[in-house]
Amino acid sequence: MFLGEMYEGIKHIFKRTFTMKYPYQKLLLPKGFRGRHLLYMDKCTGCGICAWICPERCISMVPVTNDKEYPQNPEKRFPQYWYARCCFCHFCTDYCPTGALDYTPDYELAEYDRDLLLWSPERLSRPTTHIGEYQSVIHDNQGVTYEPVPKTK
Amino acid sequence: MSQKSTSREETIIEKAKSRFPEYIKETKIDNNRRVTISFDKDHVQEIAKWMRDDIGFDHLKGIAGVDYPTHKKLEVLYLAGSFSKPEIQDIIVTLKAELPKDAPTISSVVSIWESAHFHEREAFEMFGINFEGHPDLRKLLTLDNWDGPPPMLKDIKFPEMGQR
Amino acid sequence: MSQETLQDFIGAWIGKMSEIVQTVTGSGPIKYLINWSRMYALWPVHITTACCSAEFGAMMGPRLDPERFGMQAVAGGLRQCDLLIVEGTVTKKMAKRLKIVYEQMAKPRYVIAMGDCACSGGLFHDSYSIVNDVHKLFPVDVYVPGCPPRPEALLSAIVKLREKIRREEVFA
Amino acid sequence: MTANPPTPTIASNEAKEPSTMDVSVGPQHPGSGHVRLLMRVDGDYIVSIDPDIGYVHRGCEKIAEYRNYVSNIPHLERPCIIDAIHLNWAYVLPVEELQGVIVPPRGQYISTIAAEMNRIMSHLYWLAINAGVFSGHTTIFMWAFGDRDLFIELAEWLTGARLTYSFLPPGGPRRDFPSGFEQKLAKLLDYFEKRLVEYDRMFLSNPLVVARAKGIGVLKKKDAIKLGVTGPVLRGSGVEYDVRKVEPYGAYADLEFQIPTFKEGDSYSRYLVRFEEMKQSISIIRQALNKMPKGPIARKAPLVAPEGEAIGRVESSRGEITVMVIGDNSDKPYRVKIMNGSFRNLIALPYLIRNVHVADMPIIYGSLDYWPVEADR
Repeated sequence: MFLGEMYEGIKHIFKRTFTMKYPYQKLLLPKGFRGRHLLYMDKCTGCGICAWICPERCISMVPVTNDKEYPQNPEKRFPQYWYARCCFCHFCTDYCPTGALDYTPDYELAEYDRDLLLWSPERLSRPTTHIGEYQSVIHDNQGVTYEPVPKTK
Repeated sequence: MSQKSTSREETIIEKAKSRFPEYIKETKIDNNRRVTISFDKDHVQEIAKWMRDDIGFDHLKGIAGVDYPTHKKLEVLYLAGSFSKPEIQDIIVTLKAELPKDAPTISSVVSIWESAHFHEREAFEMFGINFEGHPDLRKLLTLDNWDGPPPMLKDIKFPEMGQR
Repeated sequence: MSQETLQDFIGAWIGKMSEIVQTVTGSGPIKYLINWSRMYALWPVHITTACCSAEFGAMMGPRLDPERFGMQAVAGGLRQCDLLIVEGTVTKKMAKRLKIVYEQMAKPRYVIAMGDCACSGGLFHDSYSIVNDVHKLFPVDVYVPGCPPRPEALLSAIVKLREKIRREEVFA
Repeated sequence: MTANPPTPTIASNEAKEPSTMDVSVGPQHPGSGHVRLLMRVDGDYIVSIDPDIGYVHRGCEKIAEYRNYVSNIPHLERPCIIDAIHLNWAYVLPVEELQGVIVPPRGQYISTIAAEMNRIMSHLYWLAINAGVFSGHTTIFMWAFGDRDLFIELAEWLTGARLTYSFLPPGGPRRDFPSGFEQKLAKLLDYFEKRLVEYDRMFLSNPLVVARAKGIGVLKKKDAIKLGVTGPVLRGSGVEYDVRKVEPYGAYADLEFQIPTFKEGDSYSRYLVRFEEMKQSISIIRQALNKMPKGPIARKAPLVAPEGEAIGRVESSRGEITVMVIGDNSDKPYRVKIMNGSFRNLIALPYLIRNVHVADMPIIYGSLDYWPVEADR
């Protein structure tokens, strides 16, 4: 009675396992993945268009107190993101006139304390720390496996 | 706009005008496949029954309440469509009725369009429109002991919403 | 021996015994053993508060397979669960039921606020029917930003929660 | 078999007979999702059911009046997050009609391909959760979610996000196809077509599933029209109605595809409709990939919408989404009214789940593909 289904199931024993061992294997995310924002402080003019377009008003322009000089941003006002409210739609990156905001594949932003989710401009301008070097490869009869991305690419 | 399609919408409006000369207030054809007929609120059941039987708009897509505090009026819009008649399947008729803002009441169309059951309950809760004759007019979406005013009215402001 | 003195005697006896148990489990290998067993059996409650449940389901799927961390997919009863994942927006109507669910869970219980709406009200922070801060309802252990967070981000939050459980006091 | 059911009798205000008992299939339940179904049960038979919805009512329509047209997109597409692009497209069509913006042909094709990919993902989510977990078929849950992840990876490559794309602001899609996207998509479609045959053998023609779904929750054609249900629920009862054919939007006008409809109107025929729709989506994507025109993908849309009222509609995986936008010459809409598939299918719940076994409730509820977040908005 169930031979068809059982055969279907048994066939899968010989296929490769689909599970990706997460903490040890991480996917290499495409270049445009909308993760944490990256702020180029030398390009930002502090105009505040990102704060205006943000659907949740989670960007606030805050003065930065460090000794560096920014010719294009005299009052030294930079966007500060509250990631507990940001929906990662990246309208700010698209609407930024000077291209001071960029995508990063960072998505592991979990914190124990909610106040740590308030990312200051300096913290935003740190480069990405995400190391993902696996990709999913579809084999027609073997199912799907995860292989490291060839370094040559 | 091909000549054939404008005539379809105009025939509907002519029939409506001829059938209910004194109830129909003003009619409008939007650019494509949309007809708006506003009528006197006391005859909603007759117009709905006629729309369903004679013209063929056999189901209701939704009931939208629109609040105009500046003009002191509350509009209720019935968006009706047709499944059974392929030639008017792409037309949406908006039946518009004006209600006084202080005591918005209108008779229910659940007996005609069965699909209006939950739409009317939502409009009752969101705008405070009282649908007489609705079999089970209860609150639908907000907390059971939400004694607040109908939330969707324009003059109900929420402090954290910022300015309009 | 009258009724009161019997109760006092038993009360005192129980008090002494609990101190002994706490000192024994408070230090050394037994504490590590208990925390290790709690860490490896985090059963999530099956309640979905909003649209983050799509990504919670994707995490329960075959790709990330959280059973490697001891998370059984559908646990059913509330007594067996010890991890409440608040998936998304908590409306006032849901908050009432969520509070009841939290109280029914057996201690030790942990809460992960998944998604912006659970952390701070997110996209709907100015809505009239939302509870903005879930930590007013019950203590939250890990906040996961993202709308919805990636399944891997949620799994990284669970790895973070396990770190917290490993270092935790047994009778906190 | 269900006798000819009269209008839906709602449990709450009925006099309780002594032999009945109220069971609340509440928000905390493996099989109900974010809704509470107050079931009045007489032994093993369900007398009637009263859906108590609103657990995820976040007031999208009220918030939409406080945000401008572009930043309305993320929170207006959250209600049906599994099928986000259709709600986004349904909101953008009337806004573009008000502003008089025409999306260039290449942008229409990109939106159509992304929408059809999203339809396949949404049907796979239904297959995994509503048809799989609700009826206890865990194998199809693992298979469907596994293959859905492959489609999600491609959508992530194209739009940058897994589910919440915010991909269509007024004026057209935000990004063009990255290089190599079409080849990988074509390879995935071939792999998925072979997988559908395996699904058919494992799930559809599985005697257990057939026994549990055939002849259960029958919605006749006349009742389906009377109740105004939409989407696969309507097409499962024999009414051939699909907005992509009735009012073609995007690039559907010059693509050939059929609308799968079945006469029986029971839960099994709704399963079949969704399986056929997945096959149709694969052929639509293939045709659209061949006919991709060159040229710009989007046009600059003004931030302000003039006075007026516009209605746009789109065929999502759960049915027809109709959105009415009233503009008042400012950058914020005056009123946005969303009428989506789940809210219109809600009336089929008390209508169908009556005089049936308690065990049939998850099957009927699952076959309606009711997503409570979309119904509560």
